[in-house]
Amino acid sequence: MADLRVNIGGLFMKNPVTVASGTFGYGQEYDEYFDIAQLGAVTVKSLTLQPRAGNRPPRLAETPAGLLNAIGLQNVGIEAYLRAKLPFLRKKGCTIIANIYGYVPDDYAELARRLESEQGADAIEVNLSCPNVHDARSVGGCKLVAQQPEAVLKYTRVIRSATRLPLFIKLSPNVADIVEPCLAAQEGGADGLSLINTLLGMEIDVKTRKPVLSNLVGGLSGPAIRPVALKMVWDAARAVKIPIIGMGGICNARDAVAFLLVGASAVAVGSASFRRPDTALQVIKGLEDYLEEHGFSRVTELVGALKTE
Amino acid sequence: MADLRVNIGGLFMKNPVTVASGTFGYGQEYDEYFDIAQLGAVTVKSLTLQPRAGNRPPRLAETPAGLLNAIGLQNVGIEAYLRAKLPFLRKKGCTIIANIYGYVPDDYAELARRLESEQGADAIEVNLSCPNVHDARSVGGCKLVAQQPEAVLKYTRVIRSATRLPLFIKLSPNVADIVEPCLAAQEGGADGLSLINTLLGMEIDVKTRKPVLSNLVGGLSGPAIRPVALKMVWDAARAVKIPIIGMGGICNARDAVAFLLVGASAVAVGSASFRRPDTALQVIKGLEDYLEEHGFSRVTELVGALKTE
Amino acid sequence: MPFVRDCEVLAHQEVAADHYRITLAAPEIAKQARPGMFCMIEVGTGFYPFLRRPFSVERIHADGISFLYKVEGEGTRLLSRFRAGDTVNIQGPLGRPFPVEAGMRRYFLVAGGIGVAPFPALAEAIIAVGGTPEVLLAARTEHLLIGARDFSRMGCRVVLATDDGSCGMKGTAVDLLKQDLGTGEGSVVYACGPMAMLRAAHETCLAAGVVCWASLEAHMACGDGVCMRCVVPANRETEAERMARVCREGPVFDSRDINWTACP
Amino acid sequence: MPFVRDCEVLAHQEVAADHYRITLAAPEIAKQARPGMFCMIEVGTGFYPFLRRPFSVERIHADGISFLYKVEGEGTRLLSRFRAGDTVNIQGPLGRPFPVEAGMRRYFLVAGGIGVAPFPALAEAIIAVGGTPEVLLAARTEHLLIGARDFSRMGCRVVLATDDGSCGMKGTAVDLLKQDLGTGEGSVVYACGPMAMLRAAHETCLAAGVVCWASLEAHMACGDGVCMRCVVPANRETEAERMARVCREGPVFDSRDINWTACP
Ligand SMILES: Cc1cc2nc3c(=O)[nH]c(=O)nc-3n(C[C@H](O)[C@H](O)[C@H](O)COP(=O)(O)OP(=O)(O)OC[C@H]3O[C@@H](n4cnc5c(N)ncnc54)[C@H](O)[C@@H]3O)c2cc1C
Ligand SMILES: Cc1cc2nc3c(=O)[nH]c(=O)nc-3n(C[C@H](O)[C@H](O)[C@H](O)COP(=O)(O)OP(=O)(O)OC[C@H]3O[C@@H](n4cnc5c(N)ncnc54)[C@H](O)[C@@H]3O)c2cc1C
Ligand SMILES: Cc1cc2nc3c(=O)[nH]c(=O)nc-3n(C[C@H](O)[C@H](O)[C@H](O)COP(=O)(O)O)c2cc1C
Ligand SMILES: Cc1cc2nc3c(=O)[nH]c(=O)nc-3n(C[C@H](O)[C@H](O)[C@H](O)COP(=O)(O)O)c2cc1C
Ligand code: FES
Ligand code: FES
Repeated sequence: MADLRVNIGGLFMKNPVTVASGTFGYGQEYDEYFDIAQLGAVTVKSLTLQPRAGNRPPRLAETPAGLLNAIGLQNVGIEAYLRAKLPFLRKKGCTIIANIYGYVPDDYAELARRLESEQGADAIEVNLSCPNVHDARSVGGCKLVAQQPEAVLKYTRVIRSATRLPLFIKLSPNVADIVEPCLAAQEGGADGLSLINTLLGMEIDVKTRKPVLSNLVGGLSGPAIRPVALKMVWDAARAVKIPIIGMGGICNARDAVAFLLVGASAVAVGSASFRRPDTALQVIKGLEDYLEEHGFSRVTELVGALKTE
Repeated sequence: MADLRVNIGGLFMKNPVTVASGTFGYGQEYDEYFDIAQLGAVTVKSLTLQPRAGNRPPRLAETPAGLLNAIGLQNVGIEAYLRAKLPFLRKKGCTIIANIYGYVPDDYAELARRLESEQGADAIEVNLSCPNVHDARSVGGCKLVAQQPEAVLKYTRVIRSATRLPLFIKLSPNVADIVEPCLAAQEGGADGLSLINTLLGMEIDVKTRKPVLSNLVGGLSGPAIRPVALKMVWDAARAVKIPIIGMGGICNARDAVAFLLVGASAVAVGSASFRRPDTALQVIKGLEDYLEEHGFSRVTELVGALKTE
Repeated sequence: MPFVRDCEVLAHQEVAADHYRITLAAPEIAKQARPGMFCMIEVGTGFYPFLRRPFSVERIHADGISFLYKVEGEGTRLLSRFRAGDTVNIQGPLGRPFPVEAGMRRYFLVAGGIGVAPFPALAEAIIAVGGTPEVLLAARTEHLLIGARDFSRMGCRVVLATDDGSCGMKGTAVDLLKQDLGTGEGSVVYACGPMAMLRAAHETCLAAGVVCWASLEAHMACGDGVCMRCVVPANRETEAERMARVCREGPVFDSRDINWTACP
Repeated sequence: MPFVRDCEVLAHQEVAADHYRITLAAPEIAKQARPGMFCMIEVGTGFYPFLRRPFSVERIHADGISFLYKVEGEGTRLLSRFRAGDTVNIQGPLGRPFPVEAGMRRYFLVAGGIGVAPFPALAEAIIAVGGTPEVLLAARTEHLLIGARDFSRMGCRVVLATDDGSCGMKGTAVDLLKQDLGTGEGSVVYACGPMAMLRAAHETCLAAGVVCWASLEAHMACGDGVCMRCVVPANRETEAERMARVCREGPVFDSRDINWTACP
């Protein structure tokens, strides 16, 4: 059987398949369907210093082949995570990627410190790209950190200095050139990148003539964005030296292979878990089959193996 | 019956529905299905000074709820357009929006001059955002004009000085903030904006481990991108004073109404015509029904009428 | 323990205009299902809708379950296309069931429209503990009073109302409840229907000091408590719990748990 | 003049493993259709596949047409799900037909695999002008030699070949052609099948000085000449015409029009 193990930026994963933050809770619910310790890692919902109740409903709409969400980072907060959620994941023996969100660099630094000191994670994913926590009415004046390479550099440096855990910076596709923030994160000391977060989008109810989401705008995910995500990972992978966790619309092993081929070292299954909770497990199995069928002995052989002539 | 007429930036249209450049040829083919003079305007495939044979096949792939294309601007060139395509459109009595593409500002200026002097169009749409004519391998070093606000300003000024025809600048969604190029186009003297062109994307054939498109990357269109397009039009409409032709995944009157509500003054039907050639006509009919049903007497009442509290 | 299973369609009939009953072979799910729980049904194999749709379990048999549903949009339209012999993928059973305690004096089942869906299974469970369900059934018009005869046949007391007065009292299911509840002593109320109806049922019960178990509706994505789409404002102390997940903490809530003033 | 029409499925059978014939009620389209033309079939109502799929007209009846197709991917898989009585939306007839001239000495119909699809209608047309079609039919293996008996029954001469030698000669349809073409005097060749086969047929005919009408395959989006997806390199002088649209200038080309060296 092919070797699925990967080591990405100091994080060891028994296979290159994790789940996307915010689409898998803290793991417990989906463990009712399959043993989540089989995943390369469990990536948990973005954690903030204080618990958050999130945005008012409606928070999610379906669009063609996609989901538009403005959950607004409803989460239990770092405290309750460490106390009530972490023990389950540790007991299962899961590899844990803790996704964190803050309002200023120090928030992130504090979250990272606590996670490291209380063994709350095996790696940290830094969400610099959540489109759903700002007031959409003033979006022009309110850029995401991930849209400003200098800010990415600054945030990454601060968080880097707070932790020795493997550090992944999660960036936004809402940019002209994904390479710039990627290089900034690398320069700031990131061990890896997570690409991509959701595309900004909007959906309208023409009967009421109102936006469907209470937050007016949201983030687009799902198969609809897969071509965009593949292109961004491809661009990034040719420009940086650090590994990339690729995501955006992955529904099956074929999609996952595509991300590896364009240069991702690992992949995350997101929205697709909502439809089939065990999608990530099926991706792992399908990956094994693909490697076998095509005569590869290591999954790492696929990384960046795209033929462009 | 409700009044569907609009005047956008000096272009009179009997209804606010046109077709997206590159998805309707030069009109003749689809006139076999319905009288294309019923459209608010016919927007023709991008014209270049010289004819172009376009990229090698494969040039188009299907993705979830979308199409990824890298046609590479195959077109007959301005000369053959004026000689062989225009007479048909004029004889039909169509309102014509001629989309133009060039390599340098002077190409555009010359195209605009010829179109004006030979009555080849009632308005000009300037494609500053075609993702499919560059070598994808060097995409980092090769930005689209539409991704650089200063370049948009410069190009618009040059073209503006070459023609008095209503001038629409067609921009790209592959930016962090659509408002910046929009303001640049407005400052450069544009009479209106066309939003959006395709999103950059990529599709992989995992069997051959090659990109599906010969050009490696392409532009994503269709229902998949509608939420992104709506958000961009909404952002732009609140920032500029000039009218917007909204497009991106419009399949029916409901979709068209959504674009009007977020601030488009007219809409263009693109990829959907491939599936149903008369989609644009059905949108016009459905718009009439919507206005009637909701008690509007003019389609202009819908423009920007989104309720956000 | 919920399952994800391909199930054979055993039967599928239109029971009223745009209302269908679908019966599926699903022995494992049937075994775990309790009245008030729901399943997420994969309504199509394509990318739109991308998400499953939630439906309350209507009846639980030894080797199958049925659902009663109304065509609302694209998802339910696709669902209505399945024919006997086809395969449907369902996930469940999910959520918290209606608590059923023996020994109550009166059991009121208050249903508005398609809100009747979970009540056949609930009525059976109440009868099983020796109670007599009193089904207060209301709908827009006569032919949408679905299942009235079945409830009677089971031995329930059935009282009807319609918005247009075409059958039974002219009014709502809560109007029926107000008529019947009296002091409410020894009574328990189960309610399912539109939000406005649930709110009215809650207020009526609160005034009478009666517990009201309300089955709430919300758009869902995962049905499993991970996506945070289906939340409703709840009367909880901490910020983290202020928005309760209908799919996990519900769909059946003690109506006093819901922060009705904060509901839209 | 093409049409877009909802058509009733009159019949739909599996004619070999993964190969189907679908017959639709489409009087207007039937009236305009000629052998070699094709229709764009809407294979699903969802967003994936978003595009229609092209299929050659197999037979043309007074009030309907049939298509013969092979399940290749998602689109043809969806198509195979329609049942008699269902409605399918089709668009056509499109493209240029096979030119049929009376008075030729020999009419060769060279088919590889599912490339046989347009030939029943063509054979009828040749018979109608007094000719005798000679059908050179090849496939991977015996059970994929579709329609051989039908052609015989119509009065065609039928010669068979298979890749595995399970029936007829071991070889390709072009191998059969080479055997039979002789000097080629007074002959016309019609070819349909994979690109490699068409190229070989072209070269054989070119050497013999015989006209070869090749029906080309290409992925299509619009089927109408507007999208520029379906292009093939053609021997044309101007840059603008260097890439010919299979849907509009074809699908049937004089094989000398195609720039075979530039084809992938
Ligand atoms: C626990 C539970 C149990 C249920 N049990 C049953 C049952 O037994 N029988 C039954 O018939 N129904 C039941 N429902 C309701 C059922 O799930 C819905 O009717 C169904 O999901 C509708 O799907 P659809 O695709 O047909 O319609 P949708 O396309 O989802 O649309 C239905 C309506 O909702 C609107 N809508 C869509 N998205 C949003 C949004 N984000 N915000 C606001 N409005 C929106 C649409 O405009 C439309 O009017 C239950 C719901 C829940 C939560
Ligand atoms: C004029 C014409 C007439 C035809 N007539 C017939 C007929 O009578 N009978 C018949 O069976 N078939 C016919 N075909 C072929 C038929 O249209 C295809 O088999 C069908 O479109 C396949 O659709 P699908 O969705 O099932 O497969 P698809 O999903 O489209 O895939 C089929 C195969 O093509 C590959 N593919 C998909 N997209 C691309 C791309 N952009 N570039 C390269 N490869 C790609 C896939 O990987 C897969 O292997 C005809 C084609 C043309 C152009
Ligand atoms: C409902 C929902 C909630 C999400 N919440 C978070 C989050 O809390 N933090 C984060 O970094 N990304 C979040 N995301 C983004 C995903 O992690 C992922 O980047 C994105 O959805 C693309 O992957 P997909 O298309 O496979 O879903 C969320 C996505 C969805 C759909
Ligand atoms: C096949 C194809 C060809 C296109 N060619 C052009 C073009 O020549 N010039 C241009 O400005 N836009 C071109 N576009 C972009 C469309 O005009 C439109 O901006 C985009 O497709 C979004 O609309 P849609 O989602 O409705 O298709 C093309 C799009 C497609 C799908
Ligand atoms: S539906 Fe996902 S949390 Fe309830
Ligand atoms: S399929 Fe569109 S031009 Fe041929």
